[in-house]
Amino acid sequence: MLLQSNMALGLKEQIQGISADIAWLAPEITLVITAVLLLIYDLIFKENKSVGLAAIAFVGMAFSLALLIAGWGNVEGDRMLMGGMLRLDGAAIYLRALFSIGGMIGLVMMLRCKQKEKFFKSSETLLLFFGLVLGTFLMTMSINFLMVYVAIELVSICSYVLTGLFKSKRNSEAAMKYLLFGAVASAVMIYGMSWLYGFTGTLDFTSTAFAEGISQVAILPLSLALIMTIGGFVFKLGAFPFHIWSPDVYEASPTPIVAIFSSLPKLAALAILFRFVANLDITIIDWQIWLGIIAIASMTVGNFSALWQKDVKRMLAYSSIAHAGFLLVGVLAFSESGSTSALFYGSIYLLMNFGAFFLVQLFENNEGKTSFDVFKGMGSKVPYLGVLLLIVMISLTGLPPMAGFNAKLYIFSSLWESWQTVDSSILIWVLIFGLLNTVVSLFFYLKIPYYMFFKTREEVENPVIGSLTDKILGTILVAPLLLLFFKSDWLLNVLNSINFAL
Amino acid sequence: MIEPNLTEFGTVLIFILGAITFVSVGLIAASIIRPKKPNYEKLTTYESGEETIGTAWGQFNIKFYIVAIIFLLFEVEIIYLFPWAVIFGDQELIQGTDYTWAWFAITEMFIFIFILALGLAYAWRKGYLDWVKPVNRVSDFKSPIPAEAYQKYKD
Amino acid sequence: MYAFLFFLNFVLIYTIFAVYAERKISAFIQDRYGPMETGPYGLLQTVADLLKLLQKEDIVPLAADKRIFKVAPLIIFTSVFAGFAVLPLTSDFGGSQIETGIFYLLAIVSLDVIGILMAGWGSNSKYALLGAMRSVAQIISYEIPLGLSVVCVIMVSQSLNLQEIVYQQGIFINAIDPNAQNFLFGIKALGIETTHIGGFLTWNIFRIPFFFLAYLIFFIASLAEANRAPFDIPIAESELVAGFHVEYSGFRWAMIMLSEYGMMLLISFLGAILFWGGWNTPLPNIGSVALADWTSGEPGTIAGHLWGAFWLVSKALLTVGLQIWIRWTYPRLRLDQLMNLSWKYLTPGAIILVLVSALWRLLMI
Amino acid sequence: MPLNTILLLGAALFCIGLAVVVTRKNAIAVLIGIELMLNAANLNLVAFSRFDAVELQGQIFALFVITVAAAEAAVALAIVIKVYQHFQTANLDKINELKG
Amino acid sequence: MIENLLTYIIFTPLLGALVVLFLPQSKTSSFKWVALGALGVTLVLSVLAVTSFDASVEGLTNSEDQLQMVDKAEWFSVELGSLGKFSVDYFVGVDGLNLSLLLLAAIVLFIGAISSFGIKQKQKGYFGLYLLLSTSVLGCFVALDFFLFYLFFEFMLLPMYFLIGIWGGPKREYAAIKFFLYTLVGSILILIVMIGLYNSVYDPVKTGMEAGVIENVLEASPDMISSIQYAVQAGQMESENIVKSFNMISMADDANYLPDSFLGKNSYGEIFGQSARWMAFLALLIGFAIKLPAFPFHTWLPDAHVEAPTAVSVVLAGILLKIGGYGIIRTAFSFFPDSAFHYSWLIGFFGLFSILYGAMNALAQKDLKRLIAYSSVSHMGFVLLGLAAMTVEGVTGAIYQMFSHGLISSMLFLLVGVLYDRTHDRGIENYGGLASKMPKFTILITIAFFASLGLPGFSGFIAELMVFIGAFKSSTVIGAIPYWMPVVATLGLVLGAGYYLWTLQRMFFGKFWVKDKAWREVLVDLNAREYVMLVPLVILIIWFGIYPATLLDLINNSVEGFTQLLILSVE
Repeated sequence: MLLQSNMALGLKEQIQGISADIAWLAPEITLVITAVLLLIYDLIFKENKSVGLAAIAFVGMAFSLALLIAGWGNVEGDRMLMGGMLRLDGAAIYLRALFSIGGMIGLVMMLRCKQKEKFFKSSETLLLFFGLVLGTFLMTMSINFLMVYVAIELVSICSYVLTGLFKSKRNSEAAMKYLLFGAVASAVMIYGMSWLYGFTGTLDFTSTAFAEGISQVAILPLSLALIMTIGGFVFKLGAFPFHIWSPDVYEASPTPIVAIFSSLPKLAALAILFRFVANLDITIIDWQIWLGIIAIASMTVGNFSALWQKDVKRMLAYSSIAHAGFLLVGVLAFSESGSTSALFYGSIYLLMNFGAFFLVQLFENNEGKTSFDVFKGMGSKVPYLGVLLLIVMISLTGLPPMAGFNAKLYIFSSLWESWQTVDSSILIWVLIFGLLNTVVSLFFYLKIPYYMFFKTREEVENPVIGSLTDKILGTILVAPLLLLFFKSDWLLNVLNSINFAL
Repeated sequence: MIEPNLTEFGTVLIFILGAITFVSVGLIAASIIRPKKPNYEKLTTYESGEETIGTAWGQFNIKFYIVAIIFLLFEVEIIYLFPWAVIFGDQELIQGTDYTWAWFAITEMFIFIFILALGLAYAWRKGYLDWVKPVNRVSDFKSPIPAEAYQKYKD
Repeated sequence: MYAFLFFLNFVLIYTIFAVYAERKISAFIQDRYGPMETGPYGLLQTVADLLKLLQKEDIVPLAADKRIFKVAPLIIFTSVFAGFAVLPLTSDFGGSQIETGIFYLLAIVSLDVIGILMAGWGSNSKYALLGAMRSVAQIISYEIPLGLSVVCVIMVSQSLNLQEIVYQQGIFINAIDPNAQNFLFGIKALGIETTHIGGFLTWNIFRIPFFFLAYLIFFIASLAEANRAPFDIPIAESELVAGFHVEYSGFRWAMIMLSEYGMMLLISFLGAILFWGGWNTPLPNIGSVALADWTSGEPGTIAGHLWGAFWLVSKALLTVGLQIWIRWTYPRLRLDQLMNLSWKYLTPGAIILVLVSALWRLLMI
Repeated sequence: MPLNTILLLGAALFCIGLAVVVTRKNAIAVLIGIELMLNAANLNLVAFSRFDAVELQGQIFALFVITVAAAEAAVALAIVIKVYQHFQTANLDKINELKG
Repeated sequence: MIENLLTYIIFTPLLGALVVLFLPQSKTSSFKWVALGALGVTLVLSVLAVTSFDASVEGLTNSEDQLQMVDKAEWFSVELGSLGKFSVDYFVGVDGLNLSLLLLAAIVLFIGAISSFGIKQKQKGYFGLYLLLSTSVLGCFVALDFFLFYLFFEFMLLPMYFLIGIWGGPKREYAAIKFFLYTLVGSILILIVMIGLYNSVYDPVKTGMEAGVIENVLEASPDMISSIQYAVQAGQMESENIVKSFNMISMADDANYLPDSFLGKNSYGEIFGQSARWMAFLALLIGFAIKLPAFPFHTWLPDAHVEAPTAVSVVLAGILLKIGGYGIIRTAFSFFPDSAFHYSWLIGFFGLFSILYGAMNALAQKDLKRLIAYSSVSHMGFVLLGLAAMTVEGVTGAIYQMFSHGLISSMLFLLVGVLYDRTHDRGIENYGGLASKMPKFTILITIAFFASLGLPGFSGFIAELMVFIGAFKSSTVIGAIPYWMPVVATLGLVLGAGYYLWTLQRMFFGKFWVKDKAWREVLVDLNAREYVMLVPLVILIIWFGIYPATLLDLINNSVEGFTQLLILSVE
């Protein structure tokens, strides 16, 4: 009773504050409402709901995007939401905007997919899709272990179901593998979090109490707990020790879903990782060793296993593992430039990835499979799409004149910088390995152009690949890659106006 | 309380242990006085006199699993209802914040329950709730009661 | 400790008479005599049965999974009996006073699902397994409306402690919270204070009139929880012989029966406590005619104990009688009807009740 | 009950769960192992939340963990059933169509 | 006109490429003419550039004053968090070091375009890519901003990859990917150094503008710049005002290195216990040596040459190899002269080994094109040797060697192409006494062979002669490479004479014999188109053989400045 009565004191203000915060969460709320509307629409109508569902989905996503762009201007500095559960800053808004753009592209891909009724016949897929996007939104903002956990699990569970939703043997297998790995990872993460909570007495890992708390703990238990916790993030990032699920999942799931999987959760996890390590003193534990090892391992493992893949989606899966490694490089630079360049890399990566999957899907639509043979001799049949795909692949490799090169340049520049300041030899190894991996990656990225332009095949006279709409969409996706090479400062200036939690 | 030397949970423990001891004591007592003359016939599985074929451990109607899953979700939601239920109407809090608290809490929970109900509606609409109905075969037996008399008891 | 001893003996004696009563009532309903041989009016019939059960051979089928098969009855009985641990028998006597009483009760009682499943699975018989599965499906389906209807009460009484809930429903409300008041139908606006009138007016079911519906849901659900007819397909004699305990015999079987009747009693107690005012007297104070004061002693006094126990037990036994009556009156529900009832009628209804009682609570302060 | 015992219990649970996950081949068994690990975490959280009596973050966290675990279990059950329909087994070694 | 000349030179082919891209597929015959026209314009423009080049300008090659036809504009400048600001310019210009190579490139590309007329299939793609390649090659020679340079350097690979991979010989795919990977490894090393460099180098002018010391570029007088440099060196400049730069010219000036920078001359950054500057130098050296190609990294060259279509291998041998040499001069030596001196023996050794190894391999070849490819390896060795000497003559010789070898090797490959077009066979054993069947062809190839083995009167002679002089003087003047190196290198000349004369004797003299009867008909003498491409080359080779001053006057001052730079760094 006593407890409650003095709880009542600040309560009213607290409540009013929270109610005020809701305005800032308008995009998330939009997503939720959209999902609910989708479900209700699905429940009300019996037959041919595709059009309505698609319309609702697009409008909702577009609206949240609009809200974010509107909110871009009027966010002053940081802002704690929901009683310190969420932290709204420029990075969060930027990433969420990026994600909703990604969501839009994902929806477009679903529309352009051959068996689109798979997505729009009934509301489940879209519902889960929105849940996933919502989860990534929350991930970008959460600074509280509880929130992080809930957000990550929201994303994960939606992903599991999305993987297993479609009626095929491979789907179910992939879903199960995904789920088991994911569940183990999150269990490990939770256990680590519980220890950190014990050490510090707070769940808010950006608070000073947290930083002080862990500075008093013995090195061994602390590093154990931290590694466990970070393991969970790394799983969502799809980096080395927890990457095993991704190839199977990518191969089995429909392409639009894969495109989402491979970009949004990764970047969201990156954001969490940034916010998490930002508050940790490097002097306590040498982060750069651990993260560096993870980064090197992801890049190397990803690239080398990508070499002998026969399926394009599988290959892209491994490449995404490698890219996770590159993103980690930005983290272990532990500098403002590191975070900026990582954001830059992430944005470019998102574009490249969606471009790649979109174009691959066009070919998949034609033949129903994604093995490399699909591309045989297509260079002469559909030269335009061929060139687009070539651009994307070069950009993924990270060669000029594509934005992928700038991304690599900046991220490794920041690494170099922090190496100059910190001078721990792991960094230079990361630098060397990372750049040499570019050479390795050339092998499999060039495989597609190789099959398209060098190989020839007779049986297909004039395949129906890519309507004019597809060509236009593809151009819209690919053009930024060229543009941002020549004027990368446009994006960078935007990113500079963001202050990350560093 | 009557037993000051026990915490409340101690009492609960006593009940549990007591129940266990009671059963085991009973079993022991019974095992002393009861006969034990097993033979094959006795130990066969009872199937109304039929010879049992195979084991009973097999797959079940999928509906059982679905019910289990739906139950799981609802039960878990109820976890949140209990803590909320004991605090949302607290006199001090409500008067301390002149009803802001009450309305806030109630709105939150209404949204929560609304989404929960939406889930139920989904399961309902998609037909996960209707159990497989037995097909009724019209027997050739001529009973004095007209067939339609049964009709209102079926389904 | 005393509470434990009391409840144990109480359950045992009650069971003996409940079985007898069941047979007599069924006989009466079916226009038969029922047990007449042993003792006057066959009063000792159940005692004889009990003695017989004690010396019956304990058969464990060869095909069965021995360990599971043997442990199952223990778990079933324990989980049911542990439920009694939090019941307040009188104003000052009862089991534990833990703050989360009702929550604990629901939790521990739902454990017997596991016991039933073990029994069915362990005995490796098609009847048993089918029965177990059905029973589990039924119990878990009805747990939702049960829980929700309980939540309604909790929202109004703002406490999980059963004793506290009971106190609120009578004239001794101020014993726990000096400045608490009761109003007619719980509506403060009416301004008719019933704090000192007490009696049935302050019982939850009268304080919040639509709790009649809540209690209806609660009662139906509780029947299903206890596998009582008309929800007794798990042990449907005519098709599954005896459902999940078909393979049991002797003392283990007795334990299962005991826990089944114990469940009935427990649920009835719970219903009485949550809705019917627990150990509070039904008679109100009307002006100078202080019926309530006369028929309920001060807490702690002998009179208090006696009156409280009397009222509560009689309420519970009435409910048990009602259950028996229903069993022999209504036909068994088919499985699909059962599920429909739970998911399509009771659960939505309970959800609506929760919302309504949330608003009602606001009227009360 | 001293803190250490609880923590030890939690650690033991976690290790057992991990061992189950690593060693068992049956999907259901693995899931059970995961549940053990989660509950180990819950134990820790509840034990530690003794130290911030005001906010009880730990207990709330545990509540959420339970919920999410349940949701996960539901999804897992559904998926395992699906897998069982396709493969007629829940043995993880037998379930390997996707390779490369 | 004159100040944007280089820009026009670079982008005319790109324009041509766009034209080709938008021409309808049906106008197949038009593509080659578009390409030829574009490259013709380029050639004219670059000749114009050469004529309007003022050879009298002097100065160290690390000052922008001695550059000519500079075209400089800010491309983009960004601020990358704690990394600070850095700016990338579009910055092109010529001095003696790259002027000759620009000219060479223009000539060879033009002739390559003529020789590409033989291409029959997928002409649109071919000429489009060829023009893209031309743009990147030309750009590579004149770009003076490292970012721009790297862009052109990397972008070269793609068209090359496809040109070899689609229009090449039987093993084209293997050759293409091999070429791509080798060069990519090289460019990765270069990239690492580039990152390091632009992190340590700042642009005084921009910094001054940032700090508000000066308003615009025009005010940046030399003493103003030096005062800014002093301020930065003394650490008086606020770090947020410092603008890092990719400018290759300022990179060559120690004054432009940030005081605490990693690769600065007097800062002792270390990588793996080695001096960072040394490692950076080695990285650059290897990166370009792969392109050159010098001894251990040359293995891609024979495959690429053999599989590539004639025109492409002409461009490859004539220009791409030179980019390697030019890169070493412009970056490795200019940026890290001290390290260059420190490793000169190594460079010399590589050069020497390339000379001998290439020559010996050439002796062993059965395939005429392979033979020429290995002879290129051998000749490029001279470039390294000349550079390692670090004397005026040596460097001049190196540049001259690149120029002349560009002409000669193009001619050789064209001639091989002529033969290949007729019989689709390049086996040396498969021919005999061709002289009787196709005398004019024989005359031309004889000239080419003699030019290549360095007979007096041909440009090759002058080049190798100067290299040797430089190398001999080196040990006394600056002491970069020991005396015995040039001595041993002369062996290369002997071997060269050996394999050329032997081939000549085997293939062309004696009684006419060919492996396949059918060839007797197809083996006809040169036609008009082939004359058009070959005769100009012959003239050029002889001209530069007997009157080297044409080129020497152009490059002399810059080479002086360059060697001056080296020597300064050594003291």
